[in-house]
Amino acid sequence: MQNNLPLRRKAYCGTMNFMMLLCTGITVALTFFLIIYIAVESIPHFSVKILTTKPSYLDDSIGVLPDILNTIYIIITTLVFVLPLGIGAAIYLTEYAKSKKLVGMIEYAIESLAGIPSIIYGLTGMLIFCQFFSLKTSLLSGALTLVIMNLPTIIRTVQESLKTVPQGYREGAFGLGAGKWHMIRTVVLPCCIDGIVTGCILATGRMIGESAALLFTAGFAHALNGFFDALTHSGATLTVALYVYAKEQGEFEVAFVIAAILLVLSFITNMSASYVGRRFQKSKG
Amino acid sequence: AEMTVSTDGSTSMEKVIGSLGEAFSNKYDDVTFTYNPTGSGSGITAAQEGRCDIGLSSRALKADEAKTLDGTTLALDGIVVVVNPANKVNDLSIDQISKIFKGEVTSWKDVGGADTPIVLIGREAGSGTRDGFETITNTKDSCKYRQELTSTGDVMTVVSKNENAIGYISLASMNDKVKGVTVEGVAATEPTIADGTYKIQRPFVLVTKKGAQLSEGAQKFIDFAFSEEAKPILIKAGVVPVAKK
Amino acid sequence: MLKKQGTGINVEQIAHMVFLFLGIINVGFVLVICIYLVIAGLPAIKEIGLVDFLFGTKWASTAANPQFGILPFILTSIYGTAGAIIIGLPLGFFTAVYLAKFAPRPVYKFVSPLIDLLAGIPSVVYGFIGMLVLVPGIQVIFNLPDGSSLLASILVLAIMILPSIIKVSITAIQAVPEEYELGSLALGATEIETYYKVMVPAAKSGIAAAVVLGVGRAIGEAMAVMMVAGNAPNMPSLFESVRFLTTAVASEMSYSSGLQRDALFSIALVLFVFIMLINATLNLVLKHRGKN
Amino acid sequence: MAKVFQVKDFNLYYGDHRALIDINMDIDENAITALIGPSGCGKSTFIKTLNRMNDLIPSVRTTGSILYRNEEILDKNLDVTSLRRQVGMVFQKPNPFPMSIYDNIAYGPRTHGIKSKAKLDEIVEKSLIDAAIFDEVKDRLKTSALGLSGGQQQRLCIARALAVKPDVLLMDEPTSALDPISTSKIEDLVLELKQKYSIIIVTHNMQQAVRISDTTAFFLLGDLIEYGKTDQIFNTPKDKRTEDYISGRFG
Amino acid sequence: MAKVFQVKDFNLYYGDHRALIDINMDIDENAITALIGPSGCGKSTFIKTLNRMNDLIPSVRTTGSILYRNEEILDKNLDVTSLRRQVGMVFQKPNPFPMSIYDNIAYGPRTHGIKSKAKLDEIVEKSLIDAAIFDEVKDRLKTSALGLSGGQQQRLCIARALAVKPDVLLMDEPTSALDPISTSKIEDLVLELKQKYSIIIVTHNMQQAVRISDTTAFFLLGDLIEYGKTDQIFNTPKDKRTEDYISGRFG
Ligand SMILES: Nc1ncnc2c1ncn2[C@@H]1O[C@H](COP(=O)(O)OP(=O)(O)OP(=O)(O)O)[C@@H](O)[C@H]1O
Ligand SMILES: Nc1ncnc2c1ncn2[C@@H]1O[C@H](COP(=O)(O)OP(=O)(O)OP(=O)(O)O)[C@@H](O)[C@H]1O
Ligand SMILES: [Mg+2]
Ligand SMILES: [Mg+2]
Repeated sequence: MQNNLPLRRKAYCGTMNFMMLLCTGITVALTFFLIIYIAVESIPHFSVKILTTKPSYLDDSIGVLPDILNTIYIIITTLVFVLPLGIGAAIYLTEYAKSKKLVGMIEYAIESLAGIPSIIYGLTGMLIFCQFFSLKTSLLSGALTLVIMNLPTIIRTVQESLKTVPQGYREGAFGLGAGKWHMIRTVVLPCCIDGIVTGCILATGRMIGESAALLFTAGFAHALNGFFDALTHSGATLTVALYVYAKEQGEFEVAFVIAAILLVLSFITNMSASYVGRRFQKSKG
Repeated sequence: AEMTVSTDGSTSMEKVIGSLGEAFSNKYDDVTFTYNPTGSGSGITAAQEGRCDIGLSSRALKADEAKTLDGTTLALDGIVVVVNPANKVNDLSIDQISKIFKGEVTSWKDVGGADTPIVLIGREAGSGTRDGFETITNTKDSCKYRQELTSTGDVMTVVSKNENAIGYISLASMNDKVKGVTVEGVAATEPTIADGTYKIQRPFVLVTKKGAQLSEGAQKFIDFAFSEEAKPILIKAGVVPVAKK
Repeated sequence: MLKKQGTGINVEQIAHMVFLFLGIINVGFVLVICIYLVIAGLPAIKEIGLVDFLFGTKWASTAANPQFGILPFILTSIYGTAGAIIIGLPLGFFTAVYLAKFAPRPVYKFVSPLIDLLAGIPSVVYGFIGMLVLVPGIQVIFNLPDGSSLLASILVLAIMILPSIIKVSITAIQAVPEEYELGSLALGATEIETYYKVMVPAAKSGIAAAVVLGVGRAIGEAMAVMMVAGNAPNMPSLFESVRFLTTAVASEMSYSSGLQRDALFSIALVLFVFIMLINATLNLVLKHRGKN
Repeated sequence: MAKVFQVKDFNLYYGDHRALIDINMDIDENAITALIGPSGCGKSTFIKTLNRMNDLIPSVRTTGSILYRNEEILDKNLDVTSLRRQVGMVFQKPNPFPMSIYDNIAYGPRTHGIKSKAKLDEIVEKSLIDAAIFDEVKDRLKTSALGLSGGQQQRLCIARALAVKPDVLLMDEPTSALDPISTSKIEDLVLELKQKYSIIIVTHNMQQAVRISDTTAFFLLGDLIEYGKTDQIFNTPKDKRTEDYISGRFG
Repeated sequence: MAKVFQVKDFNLYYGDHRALIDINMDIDENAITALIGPSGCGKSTFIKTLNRMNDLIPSVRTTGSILYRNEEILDKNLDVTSLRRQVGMVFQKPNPFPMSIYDNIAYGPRTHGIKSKAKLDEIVEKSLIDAAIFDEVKDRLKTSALGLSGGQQQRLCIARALAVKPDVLLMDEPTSALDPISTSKIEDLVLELKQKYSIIIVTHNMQQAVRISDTTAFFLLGDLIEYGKTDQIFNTPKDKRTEDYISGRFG
């Protein structure tokens, strides 16, 4: 019984194999091109000055510190709002909800939220937060817009990790006469905290990458402010700054520097998410 | 308590307002100055809705806007017609410019350049620069743009990268990545704009709400903007200061 | 003695109410967004006329005699998205099958973080690189006066949706019960035959979901496209500068006023309706899958 | 003998599907009652009703009556927490919480408000001793319970159930996931516990039912086919279906 | 009697874990060989070796020799496709492909290059008849196989295996997911198939082994403890462990 596949079968297998290798090759090559191109173009322009100053018109210099800070501020603010909202909703859906109709409605809402493009979030955020709630174009408006935008991600990942908690734990706790909230607090949540953290990290990655929703809600000033001051003022995050520098001002050097920073951030979020995720898997045994 | 001045509007005024604001903040430690470069249209709306202290417009107020708003011209800005530095064309008449942008002249050969197609780069509808340019060159509504870009910097980038391109930008943003052509023999400079010999120009306007009391910080800023001290800053930013009426 | 339930409110009940509220609030958000979009979007449509708005072929929002036809944007969005799928789907699909089923462990471990990285890169970075590499490249290769074009947008979109197509397809393929695989191998089929003739068809609704997801992402992308499309309101053509629904909103928003501004909100409303239709499709696909 | 449970005309529906049909059954105190029957016949459903664990499934509806020590437990206003405290449960798959051994046992008492360290220590020790696992774990009470073997985990779960001082113990196939040695340890333990508790146990292993139970109930497709002394059921079944089942003709 | 398989000093490792230990066993032609033993003893591992389905698990290593009709099947260069064509397999959980009934059966022949519609029709019909399911599905050959009941699905899978004209049929607990009626249909079918095929069947149900098999092999923790005529194994087991197992003392 030596290898003797008919030619037709051999040809089919060969073609499919070739296509797969080709496509994977293209994908990998593309990724490497992006990484190397950005690295080569940005490394010469990195300097302590560009990372630690704000842009000045008077002496014609550029720094990205305000953008870095704005990014951090907006992420912190968003997380502060989105975590309780998202985790709470996820808990409701997986642990409490009984009515199929209500669950269907909420899940439909979440799906809809997830599908809305960011430019529409930008517009409605502008209408609702900047105008209706008169928060002006500010980091706070931007953060609140991001809250709604990222709710679905948070809810879903939390739901996913809640679902990985073995039903046996819940039954065990109920069987001992624990109430539902008590059971969730003492057994379920401690069990899936890593999963929730993974979700947060991934959501953070999305927030860092967001631009269209922030352009009209958080604006693109490069002012250097303290946390609370910054919330009430307009400010560019790194991505928005990249857009502005690259597209509107033709400042490619700084744009490359920001692109490199973003690439590194994306790498870090992915790595830490998969690290925490792996730990999560392990603890599940 | 700390005072704030918020300005919102024209992106063409970015350099001017940015420089003024920076100098202003340096001078008054207790005033926070913010500038939100959103566009003339949003700036005017923002001033109307009270979302900012001062709106910034790179065009004169329209009649219906002037009913509720005050516009004060801060400076004059030349709109420079720019081409790629490699382009041999140095001078164009208003008529030629108009024909080019209307698509009646499509090759650089017809205006003394190489035998290559002309690529028209414009600004998006609503832009103050576009409005000013089209009004003066009499090309309103009839420009055949290949690209409509949302900022001055973008126009410069595209023109600097494409040998066939022609565009228009604010003098304030001019640098040597692109080449400004003379219009009917006159180059856009501070004196030619001030005396009106350079034809394509428009005002930079500070917009405030009619009848409303300006905040103390905003008043300080306006005073500063029209002070002698501000003049060199405006000139350095590439615009021609105008005395307050 | 067994206790009867108390009538007072206890922690458990409060917790229940709080979580219920947090769940319901999501519905509130969707409603608010819909309502705002409709309120902001309808006036202009009413003034312009639905047919003129949707099927008008000329957009000249600030002309002395303004025209607000968004057919060019609608078509551009459709063509652009279709193009991105045509390029991105096969590329992503074959990569996904390879990674899910064939890749040796080390290759998988090496490539899958790359895909994650690709997925995590912000869209403006894609736009930026596209603007610097693709646009001049297209200009030179196709000998065009200018490279900002529908083609450039399609390529950027295809690359952007690639990681999500790959990831969703991988999940779909891996979710196919192993029993199908075993069944086919046990009949003497080779692995490639097994995967393409049994596993992939079994995963087709999942892969369809990947496509719909890609469509949603492509049709909704604004910033990256804005940087490479040229943004002239032309009828779509591969080598012409074009404007998408998303970029139509984004590019004129800042300077807009009056009817022009309202019309931009109407465009957003149209885009929203498109997206909702796509989501509904996605739901159908997923539900269909649930049934199998 | 006193009865812990009196089940009268009890029916249970999952949505439209009637999973238990007109069950009538009195369960003895301080005895071991075995429930047998092929897969899907409703054994788990029935046992879960006895401490209202079925409440977790929204589609469940019941009719009829179940008295636990003369109190109706199907009552909507019943405080299930206190019922479950008295009617403890051990599951098929050992399900210790992902915490230390000590915390596992202390979980129940803590839930019911016991905070004193000394008191808890005492309960933990006593429960572990009663569940015949104390010697094996006494040196590592603070280590994770997930590190124990399957059989140890199951005894830990029994200890955990004992820690809240129940009256009845429900066991749903407690040994089906275990090896022979662990199984026989648990069987011995169950026989031991019978002194103090009433035990209801579901099993697939006919020999197990014979070895440990006093009374056996045979279910088939939701019906209680035969119920009586274990000896009688296995030696002289009255119903043909019982006979077929215990002789391995199906299931 | 002729032997289909001759297993000599066969060992199988999952990484470092030796799951099968020095197995020696000759398997008869046109007979039914039952493999029994408690969970995890290596029955599935063994049966999967016979058509090299274990190749799918990267950590598997083997030593020793297995001859199938005098050809070594552990050979690295063996064409597993043709081995698997001759040594078919039916799994514990019925696993029809998500396609029509017809396409399920035609899948194998098509894969092996048969294209003619008439030929395929004939094979499909014949296989369905041989698997004793033709009458039940003949009117809906074009409908999805997933719409069949569990028992029908399992017979469909048997038909699918028959369609490539195998020589041996491996069955890994083919009835454990089925109801009593389906089970007995499959048992009848297996007895029928014995005329034309050699059958190796894993089962957890001792009565089933007694009812259908000619020879029985008892595995325990990777060891082949006892192998012989079914009658002898169940009536006069030589090994104490076999006796314990068949009398339900564990497992
Ligand atoms: N959550 C549920 N929703 C709907 N039907 C269910 C549910 N749980 C069980 N059933 C059905 O109720 C019947 C009895 O199930 P149950 O789990 O009580 O059987 P069992 O005797 O414990 O079986 P096994 O021996 O396999 O554990 C079955 O037909 C089952 O399909
Ligand atoms: N893929 C695998 N990797 C590592 N070990 C495995 C793998 N599959 C099975 N084993 C181990 O090999 C041993 C034999 O497993 P096998 O599945 O053959 O048992 P079995 O007799 O079929 O049991 P069951 O009756 O439960 O099906 C077990 O100890 C099991 O844990
Ligand atoms: Mg059960
Ligand atoms: Mg097995």
